Amino acid sequence: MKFLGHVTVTLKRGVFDPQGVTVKNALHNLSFSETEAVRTGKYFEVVMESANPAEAEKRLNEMCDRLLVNPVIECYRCHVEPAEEMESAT
Amino acid sequence: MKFLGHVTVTLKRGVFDPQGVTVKNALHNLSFSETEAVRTGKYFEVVMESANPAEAEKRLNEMCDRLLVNPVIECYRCHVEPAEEMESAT
Amino acid sequence: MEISRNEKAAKELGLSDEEYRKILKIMGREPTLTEIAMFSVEWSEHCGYPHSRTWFELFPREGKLSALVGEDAGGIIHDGVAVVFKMESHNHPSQVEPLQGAATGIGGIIRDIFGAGARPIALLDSLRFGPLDDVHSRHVFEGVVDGIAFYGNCVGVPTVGGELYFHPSFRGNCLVNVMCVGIAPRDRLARAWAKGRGNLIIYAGNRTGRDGIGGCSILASQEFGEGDEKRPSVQVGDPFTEKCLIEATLEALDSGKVVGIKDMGAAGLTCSSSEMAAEGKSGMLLDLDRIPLRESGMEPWESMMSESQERMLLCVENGTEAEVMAIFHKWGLEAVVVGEVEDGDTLTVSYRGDIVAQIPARELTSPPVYTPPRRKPAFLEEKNNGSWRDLPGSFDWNEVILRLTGSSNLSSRRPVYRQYDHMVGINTKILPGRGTPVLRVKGKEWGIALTTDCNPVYCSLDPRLGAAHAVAEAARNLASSGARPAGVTDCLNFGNPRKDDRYWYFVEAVHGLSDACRALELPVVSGNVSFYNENPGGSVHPTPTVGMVGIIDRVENAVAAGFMQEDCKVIIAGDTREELGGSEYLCLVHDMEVGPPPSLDLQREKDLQEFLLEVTGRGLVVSASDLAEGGLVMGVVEACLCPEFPLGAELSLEVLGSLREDALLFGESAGRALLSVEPSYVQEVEETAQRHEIPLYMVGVTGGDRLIAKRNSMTLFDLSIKELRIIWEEGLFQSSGIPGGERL
Amino acid sequence: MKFAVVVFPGSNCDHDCYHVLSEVLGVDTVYLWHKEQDVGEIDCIILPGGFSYGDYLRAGAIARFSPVMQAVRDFACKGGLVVGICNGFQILTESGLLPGVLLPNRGGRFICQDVYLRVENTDTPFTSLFSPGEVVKIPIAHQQGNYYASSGAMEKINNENRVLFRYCGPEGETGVRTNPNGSMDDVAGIISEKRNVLGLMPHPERASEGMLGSVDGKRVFQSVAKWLEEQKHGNK
Ligand SMILES: Nc1ncnc2c1ncn2[C@@H]1O[C@H](COP(=O)(O)OP(=O)(O)O)[C@@H](O)[C@H]1O
Ligand SMILES: [Mg+2]
Repeated sequence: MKFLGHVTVTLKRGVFDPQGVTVKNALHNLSFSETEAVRTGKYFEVVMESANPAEAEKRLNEMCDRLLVNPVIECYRCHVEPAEEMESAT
Repeated sequence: MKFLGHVTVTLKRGVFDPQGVTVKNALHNLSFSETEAVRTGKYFEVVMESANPAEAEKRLNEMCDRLLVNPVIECYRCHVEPAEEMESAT
Repeated sequence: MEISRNEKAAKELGLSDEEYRKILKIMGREPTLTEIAMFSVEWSEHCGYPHSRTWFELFPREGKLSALVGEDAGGIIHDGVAVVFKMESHNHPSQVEPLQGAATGIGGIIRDIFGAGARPIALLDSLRFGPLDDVHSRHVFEGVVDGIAFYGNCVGVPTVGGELYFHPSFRGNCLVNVMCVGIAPRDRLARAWAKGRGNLIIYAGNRTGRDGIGGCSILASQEFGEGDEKRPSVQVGDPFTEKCLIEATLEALDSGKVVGIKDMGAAGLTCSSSEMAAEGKSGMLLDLDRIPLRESGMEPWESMMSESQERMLLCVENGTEAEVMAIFHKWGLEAVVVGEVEDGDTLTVSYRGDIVAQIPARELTSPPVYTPPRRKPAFLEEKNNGSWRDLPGSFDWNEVILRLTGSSNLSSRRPVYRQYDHMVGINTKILPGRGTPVLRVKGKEWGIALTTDCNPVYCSLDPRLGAAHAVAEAARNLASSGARPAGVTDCLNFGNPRKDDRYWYFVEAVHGLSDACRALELPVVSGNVSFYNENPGGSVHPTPTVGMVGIIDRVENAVAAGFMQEDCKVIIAGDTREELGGSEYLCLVHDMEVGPPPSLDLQREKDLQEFLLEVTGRGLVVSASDLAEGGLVMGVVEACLCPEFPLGAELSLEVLGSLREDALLFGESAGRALLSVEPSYVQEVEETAQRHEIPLYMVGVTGGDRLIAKRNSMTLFDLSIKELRIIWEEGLFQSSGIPGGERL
Repeated sequence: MKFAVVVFPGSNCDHDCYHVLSEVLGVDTVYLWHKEQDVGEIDCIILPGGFSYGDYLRAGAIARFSPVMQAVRDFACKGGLVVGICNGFQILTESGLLPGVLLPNRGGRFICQDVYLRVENTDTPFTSLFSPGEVVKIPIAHQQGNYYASSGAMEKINNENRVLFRYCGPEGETGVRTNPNGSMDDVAGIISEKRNVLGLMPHPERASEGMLGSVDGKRVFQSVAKWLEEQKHGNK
C-alpha cells in the first residue's frame, strides 16, 4: 500500500532561530506589526510503500530519527495517510 | 487576543525539488528503500495579536501572500489557533 | 483542421508567418508539432540571434594573444593555457523569480565553461536594478544576490567581482549578467560536436522536467486540457548536481573517450543535439524514450523544449560508453545512451516507435537574419547639448561628497560581495573591494585579472561612444592592476529590436564596441544578446556590458587600488577636462541626465595602458586605479577607504587647470589613472610617463586621518576618514534594508 | 607521514587542502573518496569545506552517512588526528564526533571575509606552533557557522579547555562586535574530548601562502606535521 507521510520539524525551544527573527522583522517592515514572534521549521512529504499504516508510521519515525531531524536542536511531529493518487514525482 | 498561526509551504507540483531528490537518495542509501518520493517544504509558526480568529486568519493569509510564500513556485496552507501559553520566544 | 492548428501553434511559439513558410519549404511538408517546437526554440532570439547575428561580423576576432573563438565560449591562449570565458544574461527569469532566476543564470554560464573542457575558476556578476526606494526593485535585488550566493557558493566557483548599479530605467526589468572564466591546458579543450557514424550520444545529469516550457499554452491545453494549475515555467537551480557535473565532465574529458560535448541550456535538448550534429556535419538519432524524465506523461515536444538545468549531452566513441557513463555514475549522476551519430545531416527524433521529428540539422541551426529599420531618437541632440553648464559650479562640497559616498551607486559593495565566497579555489590574489580582481594560476608566475564594465547612462546618451567607453574603462581597470588586456566577452542588453530606436541603439553600440576593441587590439571571443528588456515606461537603458580578461606577467606584482602607505605622492595620470555630461554627480545631485558623455581618445587610452603596465610591472607604484564614476573625488575616496588600512590624503588641485569646480571634482574624463608612489620612485615614474607621452599631475600626499583638498590654498573639502568610511560602508546597508547586526 | 583529504560529493575545498598540504607543506597527501570503507595507512584525515550533498537537508547531515565516515570514526577512536574545516566541522558535529551543532549565522546570510581569531590552547596537536593568546587572521566563508551546544555541553568544553580558537578583534578582544556569526562563546574551533579531533569554521588552507595575504593558517597544518613527526620519533 502506498502512504503519504507528513513531517514537520521545528527548532527546540530555546534554540536561537535567526531566520525567524529576520522574517519577523520583515513582517514588521511590511506593517504586520501584530507579529510577536516567528519560528521557522521544515516540512517533508514522503511517499512510501508499506504493508499497513502502523508499519508506515514506524518507518517514518525511523527516517526522522536517523536522517531528517537533528535531535540536538530539533523536534518533530509526523503522521501518515493512505496515498492513492500521488504521482511519483522524483 | 493572542493567536498562533501555522503555515506550511510546499512547492507547486511540477516544480523541481532538488533537495527532495537528494533526501530520497539518502534515505535509499540508509535502506529506506520503500521511499518513492520526498518533497521538501517550509514551516512557520507566527505568534500574533488579533481581535478574533477570523481577523487573525485573514492577516496570516496576507502575510503568506506578501512575504512568506513565493507564489511563482510555491503554494501554502495555514490555520490559526488561540495561543494562551506561547512564550514570545524571540 | 490539423493544418491550422499547427500554424496556430507556430504562431503562439513566436514563429512569424514568414518563418512558418520558410519551415514548410525546408521540410517540404507540414511540420509536426515537435518540429514546430524545435524550430521555435532554435530560431528564437535566445538561441539563433536572428536580429543580431549579422552585426557580430564587425567584431575583431584577433588580438595580441592567440584567440579562440569557439562554439559556446571563447578564450585566449597564454603559455599553453587556454583561458576560456563568456558572459550571459538571465534578466527575465530573474525579474520573475529573482533567487532562482539568478541562480540558474550562474549554473548556465558555468556549464558553458566546463562544457568547453575548462575548469571554472571565477565568476563575475554585473547587476542592474531599479532604485532601492522602490520596494519591488529591492526585493529583486536582494533575491538576485541571494540566488548568486546560493548557487555560486555551493558549486565552489568564487565570485570575485562584478558591478552593481541602480537606475530607474531598470525598474520592472533588471539586468543580471554573469561571466565565468575557466582554464584548461590548451590541448584539453572540448568540441561541441557529434561526429563519427555509430558513435553514441549520452545524456548526463538531472532529469528532464517541464521547466522553462513557456509560451506553449496552445500545445499544452489542446493536447491535454489538464486545466488546473498553470504549469510553472520557472527553473530551479540544483548547485549540488552542477558541482558533481563539473567534476564528472572534466574527468570524462580526461578519459580521452569523449568526441564532443555540449550543455543543455536555453532550448535544451533541441539546441544541444542539433548544434552538435550541425557542427560535426553529421546526422543524429535521438530516442526520447530513453531520456530520463522527472515527470510522467511528457510529450515529445516538451522533452525537446525543456530547459531543465544541470544536463549535458556527450558524443562518445562507440564501445567506450560504459566507461564514460561509469564516471558520471561515480559522481551520483544519471547517464544513459540516448542516441547515435548517423551519416547525413538529419536530426531524427523517435518516440514510442514513431519518428516525431526529422529535420536537416544545418537548416534548424541557421535561423533567418533580420535587420529591421533603425532610427536615432530625435531627443538625443537636445540631451547632449551641454545644458549642465548653466548650473552653478560650486557648492558645499563636504556635504555633496558625503552624499555621493553613501549613495547606492557609489557606496561600498561589500554587503554584496561578502555574501559570495570569493576565495574558494585559493587563487584570489586581489580580493573584491581592493581593486580589479586578480587570480593567480597555480604553478605559473603569471596571473589573470578580470573585470566587467558598462555605463548605461553614457550609452543612452550616445551608444557608440558609451560602448567604446565600456571597453576603454575595462581595459584601464585591468592595466591599473598591472594586467595586459587580452580578450573581451560581451552581453548586449537592449529593448525590443523591432522598435526602430531600440535597434538603432543596438547597432550603434555594436559599432562602438568593435571600434574600441579593434583600436585596443582586443579580440571579442564570446558574447550574448538579450533583447526585449522593456518595462511599462519604455526600454531599459542600453547596456552593452563588457567583460574583459587580462594577463599579468608576474602575479606577485599585481597592484591594488588602496593607498595603503603613508607619505606617498598622489599622482593623476592623464588630463582632466571640463566634462560633466552623463556623470553620476549630475544624476544624483542635480537629477539631470544630460550629455555629452566624456570624450574618448583610444590612442591616448593605449598610451596610458602601456604607461600603467610599465610602472606596475617595474614595481614603481604602491597603488593604482582608474578614475570613473564619481570622478576624481570618488577615486580618491575609494583609495582612502581600503578595508585593511584606511588612510587620509592632502590634495592641492590647482595643477589640474582652471576648470569649473564641479567638473574638476566629479567630472569623469576618460584616460586617467590615480597612482600613489613612494617619493624615491617619483622620478622614474615621471620619466616613464614622458616616454609614453602621458601627462602627470602631482596632486598631493597620502597620510593622516582626513581627506583634504585645496585649490590655490582655498579649501574645497575637508572630511574625516572615519566619517567617510562609516557612510561608505553603510550606504548599501541603509538603502537596501539588508539586516544589520552582522556589519562589523 | 601521510595526510588524506576526504572527497564527498559537493566538497569544494578538497583541492585547496590538497594543494596546501602537498605543494606548500610538501607532505605526502592523498584523496579519500567518500565510498572508501578503509582509510589505509594514514596519519591525519582532513574533512574539507564545501557543500557536501549541497547541504540540502542540513549542513553535513547526509555526508555523515558516507561509508568513509565509519572509517573516520574508527580512526578517531584509535586516536588518529582528524581536522574538519567548515563543512567538515559541520559533518563532525552531525556525526557526533564533536558536540554541538552549527546553526545559521546570526544575520542569516553567507559571510566571506577575514576574521581575527584568538588562540586559546596551544597544548594540542593542532596548535603547538602558535603562542597562547596569539591573535591570527584567517578567513571564514559560511552560512552556518553559529556554534551552539547545550549549556552543559558548552560548560564542559570550556572547562576542559577545548576551545582552540575564538573570534576576536585585532587586539584579541571578544564580544558581539567581533563575533561574525553569533557563535556561542565566540567559538571558532573546538577539539574532541580525546583531543585528536578538531573542528573549525575558518579556513586555514586559505591563509597558507603569503601571496594570498596571510600564512597564519599554515601553522595549523604545520603543527599537525610536527606532532606526527614527534610521535614517530617518540615511538622509536
Ligand atoms: N555585483 C557585484 N558582485 C561582486 N562584486 C562586486 C559587485 N559589484 C561590485 N563589486 C566589486 O566591488 C568593487 C567596487 O566596484 P566598482 O566600483 O564597480 O569597481 P570598478 O572601480 O572596478 O569599476 C570591485 O571590487 C567590484 O568587483
Ligand atoms: Mg566600473
